[in-house]
Amino acid sequence: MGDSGSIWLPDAMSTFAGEVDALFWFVFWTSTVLFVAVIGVKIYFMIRYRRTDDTYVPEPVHESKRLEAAWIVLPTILTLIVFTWGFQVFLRISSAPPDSYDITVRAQQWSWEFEYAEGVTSFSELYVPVGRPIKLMMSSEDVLHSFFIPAFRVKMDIIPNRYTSVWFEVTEPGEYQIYCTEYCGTEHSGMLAQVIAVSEVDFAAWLVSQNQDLPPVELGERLFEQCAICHSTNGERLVGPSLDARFGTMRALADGSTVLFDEDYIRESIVNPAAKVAEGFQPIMPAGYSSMSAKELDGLVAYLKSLE
Amino acid sequence: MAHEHSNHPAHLHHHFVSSEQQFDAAKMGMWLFLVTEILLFSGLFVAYTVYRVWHPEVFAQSAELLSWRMGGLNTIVLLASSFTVALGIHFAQKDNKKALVINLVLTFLLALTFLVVKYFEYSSKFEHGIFPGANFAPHGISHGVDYAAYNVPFAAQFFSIYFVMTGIHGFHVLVGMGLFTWITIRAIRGDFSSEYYTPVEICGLYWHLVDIIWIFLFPLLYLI
Amino acid sequence: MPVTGDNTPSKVSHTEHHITSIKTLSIVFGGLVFLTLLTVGTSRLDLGVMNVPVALLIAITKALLVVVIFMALRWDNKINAAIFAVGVLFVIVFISFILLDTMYRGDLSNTTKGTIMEMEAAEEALRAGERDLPPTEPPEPPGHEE
Amino acid sequence: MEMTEADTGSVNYLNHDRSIKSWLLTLDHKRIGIMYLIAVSLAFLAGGILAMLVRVELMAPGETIMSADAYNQTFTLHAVLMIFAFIIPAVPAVMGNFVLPLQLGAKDVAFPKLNLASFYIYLIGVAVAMSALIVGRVDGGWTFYTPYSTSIGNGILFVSAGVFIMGFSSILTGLNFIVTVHKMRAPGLTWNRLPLFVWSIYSTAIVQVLATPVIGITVLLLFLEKTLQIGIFDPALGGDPVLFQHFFWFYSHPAVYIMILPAFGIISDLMGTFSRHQVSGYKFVALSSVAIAFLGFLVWGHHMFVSGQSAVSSIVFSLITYLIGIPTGVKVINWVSTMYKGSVQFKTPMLYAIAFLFTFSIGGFTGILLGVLAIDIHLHDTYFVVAHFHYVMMGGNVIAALGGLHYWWPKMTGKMYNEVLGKIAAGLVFVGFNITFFPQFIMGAKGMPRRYYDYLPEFQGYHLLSTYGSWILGAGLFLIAFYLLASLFKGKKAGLNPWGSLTLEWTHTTTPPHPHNFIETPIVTRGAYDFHLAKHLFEKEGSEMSEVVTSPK
Ligand code: HEA
Ligand code: HEA
Ligand code: HEC
Ligand code: CUA
Ligand SMILES: [Cu+2]
Repeated sequence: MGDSGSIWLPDAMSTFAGEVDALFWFVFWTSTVLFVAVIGVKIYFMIRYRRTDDTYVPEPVHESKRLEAAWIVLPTILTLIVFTWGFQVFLRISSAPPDSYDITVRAQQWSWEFEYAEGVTSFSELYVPVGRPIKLMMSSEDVLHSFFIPAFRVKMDIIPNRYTSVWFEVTEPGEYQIYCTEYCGTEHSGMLAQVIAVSEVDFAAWLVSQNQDLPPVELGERLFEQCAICHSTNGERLVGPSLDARFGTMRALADGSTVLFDEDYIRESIVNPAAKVAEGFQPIMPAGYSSMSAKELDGLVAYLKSLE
Repeated sequence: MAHEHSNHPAHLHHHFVSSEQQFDAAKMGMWLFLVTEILLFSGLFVAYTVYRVWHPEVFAQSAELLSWRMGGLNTIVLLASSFTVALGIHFAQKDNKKALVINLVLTFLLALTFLVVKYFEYSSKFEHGIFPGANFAPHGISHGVDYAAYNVPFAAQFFSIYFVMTGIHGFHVLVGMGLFTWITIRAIRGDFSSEYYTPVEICGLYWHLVDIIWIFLFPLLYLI
Repeated sequence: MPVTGDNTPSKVSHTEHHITSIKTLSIVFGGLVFLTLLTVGTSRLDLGVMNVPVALLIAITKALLVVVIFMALRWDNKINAAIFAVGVLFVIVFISFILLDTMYRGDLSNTTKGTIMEMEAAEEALRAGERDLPPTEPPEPPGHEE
Repeated sequence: MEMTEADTGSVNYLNHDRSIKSWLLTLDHKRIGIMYLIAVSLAFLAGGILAMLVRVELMAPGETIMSADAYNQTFTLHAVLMIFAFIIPAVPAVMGNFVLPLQLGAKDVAFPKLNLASFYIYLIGVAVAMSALIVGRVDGGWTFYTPYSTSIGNGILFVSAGVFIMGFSSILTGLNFIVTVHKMRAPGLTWNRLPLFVWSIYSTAIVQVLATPVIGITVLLLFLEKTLQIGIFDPALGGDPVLFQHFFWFYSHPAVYIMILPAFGIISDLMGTFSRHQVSGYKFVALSSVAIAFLGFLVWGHHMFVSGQSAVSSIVFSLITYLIGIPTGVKVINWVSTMYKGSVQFKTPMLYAIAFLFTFSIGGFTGILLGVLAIDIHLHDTYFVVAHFHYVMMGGNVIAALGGLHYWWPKMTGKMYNEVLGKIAAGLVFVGFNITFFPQFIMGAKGMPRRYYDYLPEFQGYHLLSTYGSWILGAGLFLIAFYLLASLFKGKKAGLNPWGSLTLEWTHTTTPPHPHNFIETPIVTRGAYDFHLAKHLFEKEGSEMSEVVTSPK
């Protein structure tokens, strides 16, 4: 992303990111001042009262109750300020405005699927219009995930069997990184995606372009983005087997038998991946793709077939 | 046991100054242990409370499948065993060895009764496919109750909690029976007197706690 | 000589242990049995919202009887009573702080109150037009007591 | 008391019986402490080596030395070892065991057999947890969030059983110490005269007793969830995964105070001794430990701000989280002001105490930052959190424990280590530690998520720096291990009281201590840090200061 930002925080690209940052800097600087004061005094005492005479036994100092009380009262006041401020910003970040544009997010090991109100879906790239509140309704097919966009200062866990959501309003067009921040298995660190923030006009145009009936191969190529985390198309071995130049060959299975890599086998592999497990691989391909439509399956088959 | 002082009684460990100190220490240790037991069970009570608050009807309905007669009987049995333990300590303090032994044996038998009743309860549940967790599949009809009708969402949670709670409680009863066997043997051997009966008191405390846990399990699982 | 530790030699003298009389024990046992019958009895009646509180109240009374008399906490060292109280206190903390979450889950729009399972079941029920399905009740409104 | 050969001063707990059996079956709290020391050091070594592997893997994006699966298991095992096998038992079981009865003027802990039992239970627990390595993969971090943790192989069963067993050991240790502090104090040792180390171990023990049973039931339910699918936590069965997090953190947040409170105690003792001055605000420092122990139970939800828990509970947890900063701050400030008008000596243990003030404060302040709701949303599960907890655990607990180890080493072994090497190593540890973990704050704030095998190239600079730092840190730690072991063979004989301390383990017994601790039960007449009442001690030659003649009169 190569963002500049400050030394500490990435550029603030959502409407409320600035508020979070202001709070961050307030706590950061108050802490720094307190810390420097404590350590400064410590170093001063270390030098001033270092031992010079080994037999010297200092007398106790009279302890001031008032000082002791000050150390209790002052931090209490400070922390109460921070608390009030912190939870107000928190409430603002956590409640989406009513007029937001809703996008459905489906997370599964280890890919993201974004579904837009217009029936369009995209994988690994979340298109959003700038200047409009976006609300993501998120759910998980398998284990916990977490949706994190540092530039927007948003994060929310995604829980199976429950919807959670985040909202944000992007301030400038650009590409922003999405991470999964809840551990979810082998490729947790590969569960990445991009926000592509574009103007309202471009967004509308993009939606229209997506809605057209794509030829099967292109549809398949688009759908395959979600498979690419585990399957390469250049022979490289990832979590799953590479899928290029496979069509029509015989495949060895884990149980010792072989099977012809044809349309049926591809379909079966997607819809019921555990049925025939390729040799040398773990049966960890998610079962969640079984809900694909016939059209989508055709697309994928056509695409894989095209990879001669 | 090595004795450095001839005036030390036999039961006194060398690092204690007096019997009194040793007794107090043991008792305090036991109370602390009881607190850990309470917190252990608290996790299950939390799970129970949470799911009950979420699904009160399911819980109330599922409780109907548990036999309050058996649960009630077991409550009385455990209360009686608490009573006999308390009597046992009373007699130990009075140097009445025979009565002590009788009460300890009674306690043991009552604990056994409890487990036998529990066994019948469990098997009548298993018979109808009421298992903890994924195997939960109620079926069959008995006493005019159609078990299948109780197969509703979250009923499995109720029975999981029921089995885990009563299972862990039952395990404690089993441990208690072991303890009482040991204590009874020592009592017969004549180890205890009004001067020294710490183990009886300690096991008694444990047993009362097992009773208290049941005092809560009974209404929560069987009645409401 | 300053003498303050709990095991100071001056304390070696044997202090008498309290002996609970058989009569007291019997009365308490009788009371416990009575309360058991009472709780069974009240649970047979329909007290509505009072069902749970009554049952709990009786259980607490019974537990207290056991703790105070059978376990002789009444005559015991105060520190043991304190230990027990702290244990109970933290159970209450555990339960109440968790309820603070589970009872109010979904109080902001960033989490749904109910699970997807429940929502789908409710939807289906609505579609089927059935009223008396087994209780797949919609999520609790906040503040709903047991 | 009858005088035997054991009272001649040359006989001590190490040499009065040298047979292996006399060690393995010992009921002596000192020997049990030493056995714990060996065990937890090995756990630390193993965990540390795994950490080094983690750091090497992260030197560059993509695969460096291991696969993603191997990495995920490595950091999980690193954390499990460090938390359950090392840091939880470390200070209480090692120094608490060795020092506590001595500081109380007691002959032993209240329940010596239980003490030995808890050592073996600990070993069994570690063995069971580690056997997961053979059985199957365990990944996902030390938090074992469901449903991921129940979706992996059966290794998790062993880890949860192991944690359950280790928990038992921790409970028994805590229980033992509470009773010991209440019942075994020497005459004259009032609560106000207790060394602050005792206060802190006492508070720790309260947390151990109250919190540990809950991790027990949590891992038990996890176990049943995996074996019987009881559906309490598993969403696929209608369970609630967030509930698991509540259960886990109800223990694991208080557990962080099991880790840090004993460290506080060590620092108090070191500050007092090496400033030769009353620890300022004694009562505040003592009672704040208890306050922290109790408040620590009310904040666990700050680990769950983005978990989907209700906003009401987030707000309550956040508020109480800050409150913990206050008693902690009271301590920090009192430690600093202990030096005021004192006579400060910079021996190796004191260097650790001073380093501690620096690193722990950074860890603490960043904890406060994480407690701020709106900020935690951004920082949660990033390297900022990783840096925070290493600053408090490694920079707090471990650095304090190293200080304590150096401080009590002469007492434990009767030998002095090499002071020059000691100072060099302390410097290496301090510098290496900061280089390792400070960059992690920055990359975390910039968005680098934790538990990431692979990362975007923009973070490589920070990761590199961190890895280099870890080498310096590792070098320092190995140097310590080297010269401490060397001192056993070549070290100068330690005097009775080389630091000029006033607590009973230094003033009233031999070095190393007598098998029964004290020849005569000490009678305490002043507080643990009333140096001005003990001026006469400091007129004598430094290392022979002791109030009781320890050889037969
Ligand atoms: C006590 C706790 C503790 C300690 C001390 C450490 C110590 C270290 N940790 Fe660890 N760490 C954790 C607890 C700890 N860690 C936890 C809980 C996690 C979270 C895991 C999760 O996500 O679930 C974690 C995660 C974690 C990560 C993040 C992994 C990720 O998210 O992907 C990293 C990365 O840099 C790391 C590095 C280190 C390093 C370099 C050290 C170094 O400080 C280690 C230095 C030690 C040595 C080199 C050993 C030398 C020892 C000897 C020679 C023995 C001598 C004996 C004596 C002196 C007595 N740790
Ligand atoms: C020894 C262990 C230890 C200790 C002592 C602490 C201490 C604190 N911790 Fe930390 N923490 C961990 C170990 C520890 N923590 C671990 C292991 C994790 C991560 C677990 C995981 O996810 O794997 C974690 C995570 C963690 C989080 C969750 C982050 C996240 O996942 O999003 C939070 C949030 O509130 C937090 C807060 C705090 C606070 C407020 C303190 C306070 O106690 C600190 C108090 C100290 C000070 C504040 C400094 C001194 C004070 C002064 C000089 C006075 C002036 C101060 C003020 C006015 C504020 N910690
Ligand atoms: C989580 C990783 C993962 C994802 C995501 C994934 N797969 Fe797989 N896939 C695997 C693994 C591992 C195997 C080998 C084991 C097996 O056969 O089940 C596999 C096997 C296959 C096979 C059989 C290959 C052979 O050589 O026998 C096909 C075809 C396939 N996947 C297609 C897909 C498609 C299409 C998608 C996306 C819609 C997809 N996969 C997504 C992991 C994944
Ligand atoms: Cu999905 Cu991590
Ligand atoms: Cu915490």
